[in-house]
Amino acid sequence: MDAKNLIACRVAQELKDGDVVNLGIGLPTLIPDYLPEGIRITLQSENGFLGLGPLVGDPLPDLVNAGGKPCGMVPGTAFFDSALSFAIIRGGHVDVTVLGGLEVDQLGNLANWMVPGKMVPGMGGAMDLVTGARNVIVAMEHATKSGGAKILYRCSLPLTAAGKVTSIVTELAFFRFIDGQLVLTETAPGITLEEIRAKTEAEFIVSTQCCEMKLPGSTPK
Amino acid sequence: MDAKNLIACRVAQELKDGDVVNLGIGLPTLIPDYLPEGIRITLQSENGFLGLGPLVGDPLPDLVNAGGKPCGMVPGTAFFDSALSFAIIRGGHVDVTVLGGLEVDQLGNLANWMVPGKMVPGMGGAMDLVTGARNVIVAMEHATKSGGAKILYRCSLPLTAAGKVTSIVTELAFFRFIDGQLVLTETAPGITLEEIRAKTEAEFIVSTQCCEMKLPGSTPK
Amino acid sequence: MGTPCKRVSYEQLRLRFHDGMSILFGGFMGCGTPDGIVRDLLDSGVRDLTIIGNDTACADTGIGILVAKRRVRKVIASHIGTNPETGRQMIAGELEVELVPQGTLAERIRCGGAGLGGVLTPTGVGTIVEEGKTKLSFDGVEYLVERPLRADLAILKAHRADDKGNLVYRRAARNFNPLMALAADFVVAEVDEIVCAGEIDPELVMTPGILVNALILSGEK
Amino acid sequence: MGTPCKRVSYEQLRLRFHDGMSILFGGFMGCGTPDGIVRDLLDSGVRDLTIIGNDTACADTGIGILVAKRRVRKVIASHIGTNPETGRQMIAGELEVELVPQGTLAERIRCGGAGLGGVLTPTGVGTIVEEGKTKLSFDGVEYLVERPLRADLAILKAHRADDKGNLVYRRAARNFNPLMALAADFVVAEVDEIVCAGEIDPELVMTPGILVNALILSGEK
Repeated sequence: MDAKNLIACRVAQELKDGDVVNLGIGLPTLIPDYLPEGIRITLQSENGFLGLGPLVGDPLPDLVNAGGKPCGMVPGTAFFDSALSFAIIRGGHVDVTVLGGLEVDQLGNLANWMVPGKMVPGMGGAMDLVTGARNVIVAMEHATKSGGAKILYRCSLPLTAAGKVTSIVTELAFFRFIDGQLVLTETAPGITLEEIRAKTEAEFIVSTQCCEMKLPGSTPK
Repeated sequence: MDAKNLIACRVAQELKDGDVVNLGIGLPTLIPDYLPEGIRITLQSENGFLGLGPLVGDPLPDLVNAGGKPCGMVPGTAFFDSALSFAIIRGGHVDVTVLGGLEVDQLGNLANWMVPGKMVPGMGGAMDLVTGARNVIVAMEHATKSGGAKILYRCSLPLTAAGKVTSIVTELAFFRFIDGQLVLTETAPGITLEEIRAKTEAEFIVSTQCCEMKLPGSTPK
Repeated sequence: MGTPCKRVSYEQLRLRFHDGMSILFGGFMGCGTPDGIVRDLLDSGVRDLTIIGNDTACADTGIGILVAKRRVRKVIASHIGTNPETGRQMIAGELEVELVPQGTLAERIRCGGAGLGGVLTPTGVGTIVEEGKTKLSFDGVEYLVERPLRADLAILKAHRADDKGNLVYRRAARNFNPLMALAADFVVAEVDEIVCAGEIDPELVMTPGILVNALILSGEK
Repeated sequence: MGTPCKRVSYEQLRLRFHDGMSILFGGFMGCGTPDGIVRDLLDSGVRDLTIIGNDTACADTGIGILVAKRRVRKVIASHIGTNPETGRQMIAGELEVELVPQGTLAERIRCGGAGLGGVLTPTGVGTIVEEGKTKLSFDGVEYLVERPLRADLAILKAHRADDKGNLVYRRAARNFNPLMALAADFVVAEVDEIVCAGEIDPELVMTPGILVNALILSGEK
């Protein structure tokens, strides 16, 4: 399993039956492939529906995901406008949001929407998702392509939201914010604590229950 | 024609083809009977629809007006929730609201929702209607049952809204607020200026175009 | 919420009732109020309730019976004039009543469900409604800051549901129901019919099922 | 608006276009954007536009073509990353861009249409989004006061309309359209089909016809 699939697989194990989940574009969209048997989640799409499913057969007109790409829907889907979509998001009715990050810091701050002077795509729905969802899981590769730390003492990039991240899942480690502290709770198979420390700038506590990452099965459904 | 029907008849002449109108309970509900030929209005009902019509035949389940009474609907009716209903009202999408008054004063203040210690029914939708509708027509008998003035220098009862009334129609007179001043523009048939002055506490200007009230036809449709 | 059907019995629902609880109730003069649940609240003996909704209907209809039977400690509503018991108990000092303009009530409940800290409304400026409230001015216009409302329980009335809890309201019975579906810790809807997920057109869903914790089939008791 | 049908030609619609105007446009990555009207805006030669909507689509889709052809002076949107032209012109100082969190954008447009002076949102607190904004704290939680947005013109895309202008959107094409229908001085909807009033189920109407000034039949040009 490559890094992305490993991360997606681990995040999938965090989801509970009945959870309402919003998945960011990219890596998080791999997560449904790794859901454990018997776990059914409802996917929220910020462009205005609950019940997002994989595209099956020909695309239906005006049925697109938040990336604008054709998608499917499950029985019991509901469509609505952007005001209700974000009332659901901001109002705490989304159990889990999973999204990528450029930087996360030990205060639970996330930066993932702009690199000043370089890349300013806009925050889209990310600020509302991170502010409103009950659980905010940042799913990202542990370090930058050049090997720099992304889990920092303090974010340097403009924030998406302050102090809202609840977990960080990388191909090396699983961190949770517990009582405001960053805690390492799992290490990926074959990864040492020393390697994680070397690639992490943030100060973190190692949980007394820290164990190897649970990754049931191996291949996507 | 009695006082109430005279008032309703005169108000009906104020409405323009295509107007969206909200009618308060009581006297204002008589207005549709007096609409001139060719004038079609859309009635807004604050409990959540546009297209209120008279009850024809048996009542339909859950089709009630804002007084909770069974009513009808016209082709092209739309139902919605209370948030949209008042977005329409507060947002200026209702052209005319017609409602009764306990007191109106020469600043355009209206009091019609409570008499402290005596009667506290609540404001219902009246405060939003008077704040948001483009034209606020107070349709009421000119004086109290005991002959006291209701068009005052200053309201003594708790206000419904401050400075929002655009016209006052009684069985004696038609007043408009023009550039912040109360102006008498019409007198009812057979009514003298002296009689109106005697029954009105507010100071008002008599329009140079003040004329007898136009009351086309006489019997309701 | 991944269970096959959200339908519950009154017995199961009663586990959610407790003295002193706050309840958001749908309905406008009884239309759109879940009469079966109201009757069960009465039968359960629960008391000291805070009830939040448009009006207190009549002494023998809708939510009004809870007032008449003295189960209510506080009412937050826009109108109480049609239930003489509410006014009598209020004047006797036995019942606390907070009167809120109808459009403001809708917005406050909407804020409660949407994660918003409040709205700025012109409604109520210059009236006793502004007492004790923060005021803000922008571009020469004054607004009241109106704060969110939430409750422990929301009781809704819908016409149809699917087993995932997606709701469709009928005609004017929609009113406050869709707003309340987001603004309580536990949300139950009394419905006339429950169909399988997929049998309600996704465009027609007015309240997404993820917001609804339980369904009561009307007249089931 | 009492005319038999609100359908207009592009020629009639062009009378509403002028240089420097502000335009609310429905759509999310082009889905729910009225492509015919956008193309006519382009053909009309109108320029210095302020456009307000979720995103600027791609350089050759949806509203994106107006940006690519340099007809736009200012963009207010939540996301511009999919249209490289928007970012390029912004960085070159040729185009003003105001980035707004998606949920906040929805609320600001909703306020503009609903007569509200703003909303209090936690989204953006602790980020650069809060710069220059009024902040209020209640119960220890900080909120930004976000102010209304309105425009001269709103351009919507719906699937069906009746001749009174009642609109039904299809699937995920609803998004911002219903909010924008209240927030502009003139509202035009491009639709795939126009039926007689009464042929759309009143429960299914998503935007009441009184809010819509004109209809363009899709592909009519």
